Amino acid sequence: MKKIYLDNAATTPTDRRVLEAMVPFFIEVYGNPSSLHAFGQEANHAIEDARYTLASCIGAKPEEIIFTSGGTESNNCAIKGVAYARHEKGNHIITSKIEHHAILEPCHFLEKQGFEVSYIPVDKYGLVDPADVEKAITERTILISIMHANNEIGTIQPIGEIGKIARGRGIYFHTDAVQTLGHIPIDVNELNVDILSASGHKLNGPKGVGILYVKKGIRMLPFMHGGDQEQQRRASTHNVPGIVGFGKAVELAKEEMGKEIEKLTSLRDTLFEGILSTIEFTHLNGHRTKRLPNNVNISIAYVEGESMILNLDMEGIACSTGSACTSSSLEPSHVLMAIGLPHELAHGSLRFSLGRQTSEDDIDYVLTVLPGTVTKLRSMSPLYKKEVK
Amino acid sequence: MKKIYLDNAATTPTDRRVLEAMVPFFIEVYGNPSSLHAFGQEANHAIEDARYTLASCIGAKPEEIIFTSGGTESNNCAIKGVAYARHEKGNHIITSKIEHHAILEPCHFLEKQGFEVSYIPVDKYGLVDPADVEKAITERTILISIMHANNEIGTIQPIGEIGKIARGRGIYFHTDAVQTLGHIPIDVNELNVDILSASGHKLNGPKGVGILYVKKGIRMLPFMHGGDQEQQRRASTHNVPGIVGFGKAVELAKEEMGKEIEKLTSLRDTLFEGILSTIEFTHLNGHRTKRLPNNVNISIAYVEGESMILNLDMEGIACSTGSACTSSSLEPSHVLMAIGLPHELAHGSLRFSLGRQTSEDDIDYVLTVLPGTVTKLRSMSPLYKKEVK
Amino acid sequence: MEYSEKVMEHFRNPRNVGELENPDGVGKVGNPVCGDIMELYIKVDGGIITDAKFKTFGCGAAIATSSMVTELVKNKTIEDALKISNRAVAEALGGLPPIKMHCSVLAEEALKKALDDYRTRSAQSASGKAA
Amino acid sequence: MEYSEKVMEHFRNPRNVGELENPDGVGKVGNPVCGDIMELYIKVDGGIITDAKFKTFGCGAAIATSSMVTELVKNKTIEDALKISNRAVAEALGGLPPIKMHCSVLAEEALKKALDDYRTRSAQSASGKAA
Ligand SMILES: Cc1ncc(COP(=O)(O)O)c(C=O)c1O
Ligand SMILES: Cc1ncc(COP(=O)(O)O)c(C=O)c1O
Repeated sequence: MKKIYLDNAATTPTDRRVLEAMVPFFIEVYGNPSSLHAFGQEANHAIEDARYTLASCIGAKPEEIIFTSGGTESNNCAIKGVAYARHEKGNHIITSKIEHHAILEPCHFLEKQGFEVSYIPVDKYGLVDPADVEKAITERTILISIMHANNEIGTIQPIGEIGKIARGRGIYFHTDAVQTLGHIPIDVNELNVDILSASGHKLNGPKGVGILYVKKGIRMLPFMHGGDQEQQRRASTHNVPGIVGFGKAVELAKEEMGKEIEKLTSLRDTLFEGILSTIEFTHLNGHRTKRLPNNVNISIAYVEGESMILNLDMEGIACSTGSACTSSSLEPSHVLMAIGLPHELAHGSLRFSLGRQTSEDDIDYVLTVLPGTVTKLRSMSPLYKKEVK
Repeated sequence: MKKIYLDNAATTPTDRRVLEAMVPFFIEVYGNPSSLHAFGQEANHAIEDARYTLASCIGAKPEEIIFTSGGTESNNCAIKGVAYARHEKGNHIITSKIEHHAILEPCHFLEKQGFEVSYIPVDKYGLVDPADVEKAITERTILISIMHANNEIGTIQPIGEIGKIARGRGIYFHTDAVQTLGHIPIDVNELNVDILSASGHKLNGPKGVGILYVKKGIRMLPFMHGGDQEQQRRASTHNVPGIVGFGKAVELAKEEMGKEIEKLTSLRDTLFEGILSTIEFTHLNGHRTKRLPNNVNISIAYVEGESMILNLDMEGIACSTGSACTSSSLEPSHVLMAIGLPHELAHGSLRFSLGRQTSEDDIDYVLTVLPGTVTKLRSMSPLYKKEVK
Repeated sequence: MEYSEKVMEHFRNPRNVGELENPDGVGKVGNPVCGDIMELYIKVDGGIITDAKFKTFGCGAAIATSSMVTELVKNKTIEDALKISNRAVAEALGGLPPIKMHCSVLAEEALKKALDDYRTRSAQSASGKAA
Repeated sequence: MEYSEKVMEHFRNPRNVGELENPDGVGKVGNPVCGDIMELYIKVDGGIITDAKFKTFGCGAAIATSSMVTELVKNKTIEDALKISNRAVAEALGGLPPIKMHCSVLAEEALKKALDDYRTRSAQSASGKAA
């Protein structure tokens, strides 16, 4: 059976070139980078090289990059690290209603500890209005965190503008760039961000490694307490192969980004236009152009998402409803609710996220298979019958 | 040049069999285990297999194992997770003076947040007296955390006894087993522990993956907030290759443990007896028998540790002073100070930690090289001259 | 989360999909908020359920439990049908993931409602006859 | 943390290790708590430092800075020797890791002490002669 992976926003295959770069660091250069001996120092060089690659990809200095275990840790570290370091200055945080759970949950945790959080709403395309952020600022605001691009609907936020507002008011500004690093250009200076999170496995790098960019001079407490690694900003033995792999993944992504954006944007548009034109009662979620090149999110009226996914999986097509980590939840996606979808549409949406390996044939195959699946499920649906008859 | 790695307590090479087990999960079975489709479910099976292997190695149930990014995260999660979950019951934590920084630093952080921590002293062998732990218990004690074996001097603590005391008083008991998993037998039931930390890279598994054992019924808050992974106890996309590798490493370690203990104990004794008998003014730190099979920690009077390490490194021998992660610090090891060494001896100690690949030849080589290195450095030492003349 | 083979089999090939022309009882449960809506139709003849059909908007488990409950109920007396619990439905499917047990509850509720509906209708038609 | 080639070279082959038989000045600095102890011996002839030796208990940087400072000081006048700063020692070694800069401070201090000691001694022997 054909197997088509269209869930690259959940995670990507590790590029073979990345894996090849990693292998020696498992079995030859296996030292602890904190050790003084040659085994350690060789490993140390490798992670410093990766740090340099990462930094130069986003316009940062190497010493502004902290390696973490992934996007979730980076986000926890950013939110909690700033909150604890600046709580004498204030206890108010601003974020959006459509952030990833790895931002929302740390915020909920801090709310229980006495912090206050404003969750800025978005418009029907999932866009945050910078003016809303500005209005939410109070005397006690210490941090603004708005994601670069949304993982479910792919909407790209006006980060540069929001960053300008934050900087003007002396408020730290963080962005969750987990979905954008390696996929669209990022320059921390142009975006006016102070802190930025990213994760290796979203750009054909390894799982279990991330970064936090922290602009020089920004005060944060560590999140992971222990040894002196990463200039005492993040403890734990370095995941050397992971860090090396992340470095390689960024190097490749940077090289190939231009072509990739062109290719994926075209495939993306073919896919959603194909769906919208062949299946009635469907619509595209998110913004048509301010959108990740790899993201297609479609609401299909009268059918439920999970049963769509299972049916497509039977045909060899892997995709998702909302984000993978909440796919075991009964609640409809908070992102789809925030853009104003009614419950039944929020329950009936599909995300196809394209990747480096996605071909035109894959898209054609989806466009061939999907209509039949929808018809089958609609024929069972009590909602369809009513509305359409 | 000969290259001899005797720093296995800092980190170990990944076993080739482990790496082989991991490779498919980078490039073939790359799905996100939280995804419903086949790519995800296959990955999910793999991590559940690893969970089963880990659990059965320590006498736990699979659902009692949480995957983390390493020993430091497991320790942070244990200490902070219990503290925040039980702070209404009490604010007092008991630990020892010789814990790893990944325990001590979270404790220091909590002290700033209003918790109280008692640091139990140890005897000259590095042993915690269970009676001291019992005496330190107050009405407000919510957690006791004592490491299974020390990473610097290898002393193995009477965990079972301490656990019994804790259980008798209804206090949660955590042990940092980062240095013991896969090296000496662990049974959470015999040890009476409620929570246990371990890390993959200390037993020829990959870096960047750890576990936290949490006995059923134990209440903790998550440390890493975000998605619903790990029964909502630890967010972030699973590091599938890392988890699979950790499982394989534990499987191998369990198979080979009996032979390994025998071999390493014998090599260990040869090494320290050789040093003590050929170099004057040396002594063994830690307990002679209640000791990790792979740990040799020697104080060499009149010479300083770093210059020893650099000299040995020039001869191809990799070892350490204290723990790797603080080797950039000027403070002498807190562990060596806690066992009562004077400063100059604490500054002049070496740790040789043996591993799966260590041979008799390696030990012979160290015994051949070390005396000359010591003589060279002592000839430069103002301390030696005075004492000896 | 993972479904049993039996769940997947019923999901892939659901039995008794559709509506009955002149049903003797109808049970409608669920709502769009929770993401599951079930409609169950039964035909009763001489105290025996002779046919059952369903329409469902919902996840894999919702479809499979709907399918299973229609199978279980057929050729049962009203009394026996009333005894079909959500556990029985789940067990007949080889179990459900904990997070999906509510689907079996929904299936039980749909069945109970259909049986209630049948009893109300027959009581009405009986009193109608008597009048 | 990593040492420059020059530091490693001086560490591997330290110059001027030892003591001087009848030194004209001795500087002892450091203590076991911080882990570095340095002793610097100088020989002075006609206002010129003609020889220098050291003994050091300490890390790689401590040994390399000791070695370097003895090299720098040789054949210098007392006045020029007083101008040797810790930075000069570190620079001559191609730099030191930030965490090891204190070793160069120690070397400067040892030198200053030895020069002080020389001046005290010569003042004493001068006043001795005068007495
Ligand atoms: C926008 C966003 N933030 C954070 C994360 C969390 O990253 P990770 O799974 O690497 O912890 C993800 C993906 O899971 C994401 O899409
Ligand atoms: C006893 C002990 N605890 C915790 C740790 C931290 O583990 P990791 O480096 O995997 O975070 C280590 C080793 O570094 C250790 O030896």
